[in-house]
Amino acid sequence: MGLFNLFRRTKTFKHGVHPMAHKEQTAHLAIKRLPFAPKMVIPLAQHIGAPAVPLVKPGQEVVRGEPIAEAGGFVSVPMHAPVTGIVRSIDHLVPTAAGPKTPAIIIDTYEASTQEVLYGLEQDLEQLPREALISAVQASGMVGLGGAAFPSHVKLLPPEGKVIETLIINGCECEPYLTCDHRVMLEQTDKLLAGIRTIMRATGAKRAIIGVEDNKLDAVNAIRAKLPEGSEISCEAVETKYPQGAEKMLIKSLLNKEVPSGGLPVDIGVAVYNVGTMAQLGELIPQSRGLIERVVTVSGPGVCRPGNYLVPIGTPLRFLMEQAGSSSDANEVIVGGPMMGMTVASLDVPVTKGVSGVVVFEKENEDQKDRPVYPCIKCGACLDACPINLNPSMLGQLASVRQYEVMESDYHLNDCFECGCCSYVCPSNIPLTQYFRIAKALNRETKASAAA
Amino acid sequence: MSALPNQQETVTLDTFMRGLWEENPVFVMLLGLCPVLAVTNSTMNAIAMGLATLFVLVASSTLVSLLRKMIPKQVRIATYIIIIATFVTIVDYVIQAISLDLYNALGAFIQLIVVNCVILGRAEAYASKQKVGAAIVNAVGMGVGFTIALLCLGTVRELLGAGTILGFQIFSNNFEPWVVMILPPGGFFVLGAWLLLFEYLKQRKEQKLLAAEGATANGS
Amino acid sequence: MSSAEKVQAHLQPQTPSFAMLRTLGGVAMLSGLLVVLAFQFTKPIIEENKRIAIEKAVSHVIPGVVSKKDFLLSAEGLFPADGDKTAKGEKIYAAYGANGELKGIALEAAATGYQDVIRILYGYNQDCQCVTGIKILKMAETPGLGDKIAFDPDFLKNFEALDARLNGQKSGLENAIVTVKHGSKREQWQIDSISGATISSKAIGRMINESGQRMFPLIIKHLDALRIGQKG
Amino acid sequence: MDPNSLTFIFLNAALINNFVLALFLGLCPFLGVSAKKETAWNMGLATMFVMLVSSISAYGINWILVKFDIEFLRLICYIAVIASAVQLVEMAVKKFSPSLFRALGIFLPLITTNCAILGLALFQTFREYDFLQSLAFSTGAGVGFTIALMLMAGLREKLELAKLPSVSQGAAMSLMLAGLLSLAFMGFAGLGGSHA
Amino acid sequence: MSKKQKKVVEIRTSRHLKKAISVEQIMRNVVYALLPVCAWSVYQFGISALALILVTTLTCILTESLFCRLSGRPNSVGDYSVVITALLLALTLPPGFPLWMAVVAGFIAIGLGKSLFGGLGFNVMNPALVGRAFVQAAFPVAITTWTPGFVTGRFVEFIPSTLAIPFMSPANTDVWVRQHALDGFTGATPLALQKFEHVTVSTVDLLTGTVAGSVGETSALLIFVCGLYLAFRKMMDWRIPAAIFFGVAVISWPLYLMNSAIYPSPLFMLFSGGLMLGAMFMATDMVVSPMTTRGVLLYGLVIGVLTVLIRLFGGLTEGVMYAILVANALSPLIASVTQPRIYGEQKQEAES
Ligand SMILES: Cc1cc2nc3c(=O)[nH]c(=O)nc-3n(C[C@H](O)[C@H](O)[C@H](O)COP(=O)(O)O)c2cc1C
Ligand SMILES: Cc1cc2nc3c(=O)[nH]c(=O)nc-3n(C[C@H](O)[C@H](O)[C@H](O)COP(=O)(O)O)c2cc1C
Ligand SMILES: Cc1cc2nc3c(=O)[nH]c(=O)nc-3n(C[C@H](O)[C@H](O)[C@H](O)COP(=O)(O)O)c2cc1C
Ligand SMILES: Cc1cc2nc3c(=O)[nH]c(=O)nc-3n(C[C@H](O)[C@H](O)[C@H](O)CO)c2cc1C
Ligand code: SF4
Ligand code: SF4
Ligand code: SF4
Ligand code: SF4
Ligand code: FES
Repeated sequence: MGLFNLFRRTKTFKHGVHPMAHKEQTAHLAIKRLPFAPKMVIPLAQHIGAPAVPLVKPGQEVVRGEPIAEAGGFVSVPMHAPVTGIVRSIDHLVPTAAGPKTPAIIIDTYEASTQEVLYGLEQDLEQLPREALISAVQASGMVGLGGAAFPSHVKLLPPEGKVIETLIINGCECEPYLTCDHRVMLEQTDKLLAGIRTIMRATGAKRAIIGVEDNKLDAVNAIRAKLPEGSEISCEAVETKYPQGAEKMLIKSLLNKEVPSGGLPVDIGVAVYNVGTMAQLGELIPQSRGLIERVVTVSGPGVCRPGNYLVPIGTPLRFLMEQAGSSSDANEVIVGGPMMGMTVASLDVPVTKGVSGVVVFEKENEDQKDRPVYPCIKCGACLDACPINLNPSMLGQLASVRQYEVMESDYHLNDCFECGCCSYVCPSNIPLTQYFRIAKALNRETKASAAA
Repeated sequence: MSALPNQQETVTLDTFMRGLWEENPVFVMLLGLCPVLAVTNSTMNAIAMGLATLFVLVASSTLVSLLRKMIPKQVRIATYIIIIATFVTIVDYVIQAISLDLYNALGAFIQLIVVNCVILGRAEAYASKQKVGAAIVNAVGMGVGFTIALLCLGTVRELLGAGTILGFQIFSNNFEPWVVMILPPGGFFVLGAWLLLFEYLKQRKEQKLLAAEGATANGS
Repeated sequence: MSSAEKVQAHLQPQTPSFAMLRTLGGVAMLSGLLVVLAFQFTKPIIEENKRIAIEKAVSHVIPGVVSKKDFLLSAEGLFPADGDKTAKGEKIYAAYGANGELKGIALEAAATGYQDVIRILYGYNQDCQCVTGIKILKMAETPGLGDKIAFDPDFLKNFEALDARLNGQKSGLENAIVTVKHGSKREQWQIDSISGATISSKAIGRMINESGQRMFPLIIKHLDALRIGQKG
Repeated sequence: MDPNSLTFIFLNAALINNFVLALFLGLCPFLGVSAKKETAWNMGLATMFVMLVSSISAYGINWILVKFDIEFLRLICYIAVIASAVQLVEMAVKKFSPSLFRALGIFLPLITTNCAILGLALFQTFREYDFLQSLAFSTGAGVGFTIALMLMAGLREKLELAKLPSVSQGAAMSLMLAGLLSLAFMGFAGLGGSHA
Repeated sequence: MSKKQKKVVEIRTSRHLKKAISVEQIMRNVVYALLPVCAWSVYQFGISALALILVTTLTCILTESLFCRLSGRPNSVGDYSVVITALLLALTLPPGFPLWMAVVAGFIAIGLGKSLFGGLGFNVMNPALVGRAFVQAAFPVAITTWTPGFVTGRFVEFIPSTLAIPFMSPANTDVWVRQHALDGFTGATPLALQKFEHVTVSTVDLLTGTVAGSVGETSALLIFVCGLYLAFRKMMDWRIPAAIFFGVAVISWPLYLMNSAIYPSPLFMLFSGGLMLGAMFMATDMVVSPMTTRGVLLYGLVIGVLTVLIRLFGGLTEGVMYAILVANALSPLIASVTQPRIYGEQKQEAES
């Protein structure tokens, strides 16, 4: 129903939704360091791929920045100690935000330990060959900070016969409430550009485009100010719309190209990185350090002191919440943004590499109220919202009669990337995205058991 | 369809009654719907059509049953159709002789009895395997069942649609007829409504049965 | 024969085609016989029924008719219906009184009404040059609305003496026959429609006008032949 | 429009007096084969095809019957000749276009002895259509049948996903749907007649 | 798990935000949008119209409750959709329609049009129009009996046919019309006048609604404005009426140019009869319309074109209702040929 979209000018993609941004709570707050929590929990599987393999034993002393686990394969990254302290145990059942309990290294922080990182070597990037750069990225333990936590070095190595021509740097931050990327772009512009240059060299990409939603024009201006005339790096404003930050959408907006169904950006010569990832790389690689902290937005109506905090990886949420303070009505804590993130079942889960924000809601939040679920009234709102152009209404109806295979074979279930736009707009309040997750999982199970 | 496909059936009351309810060609087997819907806009048409079908059904079943040993398998359908067509032609002329008005009201549907699935179905599934006696009784049962179904529709549609039955005024003079009932949609709706009613009754009976079973199970 | 049968049986042991032919042929003979018997038996009755039906219809549209004779009429001429098979034309029924005098002509006409084609028989009187009555032969108009054209007395009154005078050249009607809105009939050549069934009423007007424009001049042309029709 | 014009005959057979929805002809295949759009479409094609074949054969037979004055054998001849004509054409199709045969094949025997087909032949005889009119009539009837079948199939597929009350599943529902379609088709009444 | 947490932490899956608009809200707003139309109709036709609206509302609500109980579903009257059905049904009936027939229409609308298929969201055709089409076929005389508006005493006296005894024929209104109507007013609708007499009512009258017709169809302007309210609140798909108007114009314009003595102007077509009400409120019933942009446009076009064809070349003077019903039946087919190309789907795949 884009009656008004006829007049839009900024680059964008079709469909999507416009949730209230709620970014004013934290957008103006500079990144602040958080003190160390007394106990740190570093899960070994914080990323997509094989878990890391511990290098330390209980009782061993570790120094902030020291590797404590090594990569468990190519699609895996090492872990580094976020604090100076002593390894208390390697627990096997630590809850994580994602749900399943995983093994983790538990470190007791030494009181009064310094925030300074004492570990690492200066290295001259200009001298390093491509392969060395890639292994340097892996050694830094870097994974995508945009949320998916995919090991960054893997994306640097395109498969046989494919080349990366364009690098897209994702500064959209389309989720409501979150402002960490915004602050990174404003405060760490130099590191960001350094990171981009490194990665361009590692991939051989000829140009890089930083895509930023047009509600963060100050960030665009800050970046453009640092870019020399005729630079191969450019910065573009794109329409503020969810899920502008999803890589397929951003590619469409910036390059007007589509990633083939079932394919990857590299199939059309593109690699996408989050701005936070780039800024961290820009800081870590020259000193061959590891990723031990990240910027996390703590926001939402249930938080007393919202802000953008530099949080050591492994800090338990409980500690974070104590530092930021929560209101008495707070009843729901979401890790990630409110559109794609997950409610945590326990405040004992740690902040991991993929956590970009913690949003706390209160009971009886206006757009939160429990509503009855009606049957699908075929209003088509979900079709107009789905950025992939799927038919969520049909998928939902099929799911409710359990025709999961038909969903996949006839209605492109597997192209759904669970952005939640459809459930967001559905006036019948049907948990569509949830249905699709379940359907995908069941289909995978069916296939696995068929193969077995 | 038939409970006893190949063995010879002894003629019982059930041979006859089956067609009325359990295997009612219209309500249960949904066969021959076209004439059922097309000619039931009045009771008179329904009766005439029912009787005509009954006649063809009985006559062709009889003949098929008589000839059943002589008809080779390959040409059986062709033979049945010729037999049925013969009787239909006869009925057609007889009705023309009886009343042209009736003939005009029923239109092509008398001749279309030829393709009525009930008749061919009976010939194929029953008469070709049974002795003449059984075949006749069964055919009469089916024919009567068919006629009853026609009447079920015909009376409702004529009563609501014109306020009459067999042309006699039933309601007061001022009754406003529901014209839709004698129009095509009315035919679909009335048959649909009958089926809904039967289904509802059936489900209620099943529920009661289940409840009763549950009670006895609990009791013991 | 029997050897042929054996060969056949040998080739196709399960299906002797002779048996097939025998059965089919036998059944066909039997059915042919039955049908012919039925046909022979009912034919006179049916023809009688049909004759009565037509006569009833003709006498309905032409008062006082005693006998009738069928003709085919077209621009090429007037032919007796049961004569020359090659003659082409529209069937008309010339109606005669007790003394053999021509009482009027009955014609058929058709046009699309509200639902389907309406077919009527109507009477034409050559002396007053007017329509003297209509009878609906076939229609599918809505019961209670369009089907009033068959029996609504006010509507049928229109056709008791509907003006259908020919023009000076005798090539068509002086005044086209038209159906007008209910309650606005002013002239003798107008048909007052049934309120709420304008479409069906208009169809009647249209078909009479169309048929009349074509046929009435021809009838007048062949009037003499028609007058002697019964005697000759 | 002239009631004998080809266009009117076509429109009349396809929409106004739709074989299924207004004349109640061919209900068995209509109810039996309208569960899926794809089968409905193939069935529609097959029916159009058989209608054309039988219309032509009926026209031919009737000519012969009238010539020899043996109209009382009409019914028997129609049914026999239509069935064999379809059989022959079916064999030809099988030979010359196996893919078409695969699409239509299974439906052809079902349709041959069905009242829509015989009804078509009888109506065209009663109405004394000439050859071209018969063709217009049979294509109209076939198109109308296909339209009705496709609409029904679309609705039934849609209802597959609905939470129907337990009593209204099955045949009753199909009949009610047909009734609704028939109600909607009443809007076409008189289409093409001149009402000015 | 540690139970030290003081607060209950709720676990939900993502999309923790919700657009603040629900089915119940949409339906309620449609009812609001219909209220001015109802008010105008009561002003124009008096207590007969009011009684009609109340009777259909009551009937529909009772029928819905009855069928919910019979089929063991929770009572769904609270979602207001049944009220929309009832109001729209009343608005499409002639002002003097006998109340007992309105009860029949309401019962059929909900029973046959909606509950039989499982209630809200599952029906295949517009329930209000199913109800109306049924009574149109059942009582063709009553539903084509029009009475004029603005008669004196309309607020104290019923139109005589309104109060017919159940199952009995309504009184003839001819005499009543002659006594009450302004000079020369027969109660013929603009469409009937146009079709049979080639008298074209002025567009201003059509816009303001000072003409005969169904209870709620007379004022095209008011209906349009009320519809716009819904469109702007995004509770109604503006593309459907737009496509309908386009379809109507595209067919009637050339005809008008060819012979303006017989064929009315596109403006007349747009503003007369039930087109505005149908396009704004009935064709837009989302349950029975397609969902994709192309689908919706095609659907609207079909309605527009069919409406004009039925009006000009069919037996009826009015075609909107049947056009919408036929388009409802077509909409699954339209939907299946207008599935959008999904993001990243390969071209050749789309073609094959
Ligand atoms: C619905 C959706 C929204 C997303 N929004 C963003 C976003 O706003 N910013 C972002 O950097 N990544 C976003 N992502 C993740 C990107 O698709 C992509 O994985 C990421 O930009 C890759 O960079 P990284 O590997 O450095 O994290 C989103 C993903 C999805 C599925
Ligand atoms: C279901 C239905 C059936 C109708 N049947 C007929 C009919 O058979 N004949 C007819 O002339 N008008 C019929 N009409 C009415 C016409 O559409 C039209 O309204 C009427 O002919 C106009 O006449 P009037 O101007 O005298 O009111 C029917 C209307 C409806 C709704
Ligand atoms: C003329 C005709 C008669 C049919 N008769 C029957 C029948 O007696 N029994 C039946 O199950 N299906 C009958 N069908 C339906 C088709 O065979 C149908 O494709 C099949 O039953 C579908 O089976 P499915 O639901 O398992 O796919 C008939 C179809 C036609 C066209
Ligand atoms: C914009 C809009 C238009 C509607 N139009 C109708 C209508 O014409 N008829 C009707 O019965 N219900 C209508 N409804 C209500 C609702 O969709 C309808 O009762 C469902 O069809 C019942 O399943 C409408 C609802 C909306 C939001
Ligand atoms: S969490 Fe993902 S969707 Fe949200 S702002 Fe960050 S990148 Fe965008
Ligand atoms: S969750 Fe899937 S179906 Fe829903 S809008 Fe997102 S991509 Fe489309
Ligand atoms: S938004 Fe919800 S109600 Fe609307 S079509 Fe999609 S699933 Fe159905
Ligand atoms: S469906 Fe896929 S993306 Fe969703 S939770 Fe399961 S594994 Fe993760
Ligand atoms: S009775 Fe008409 S198709 Fe079977």
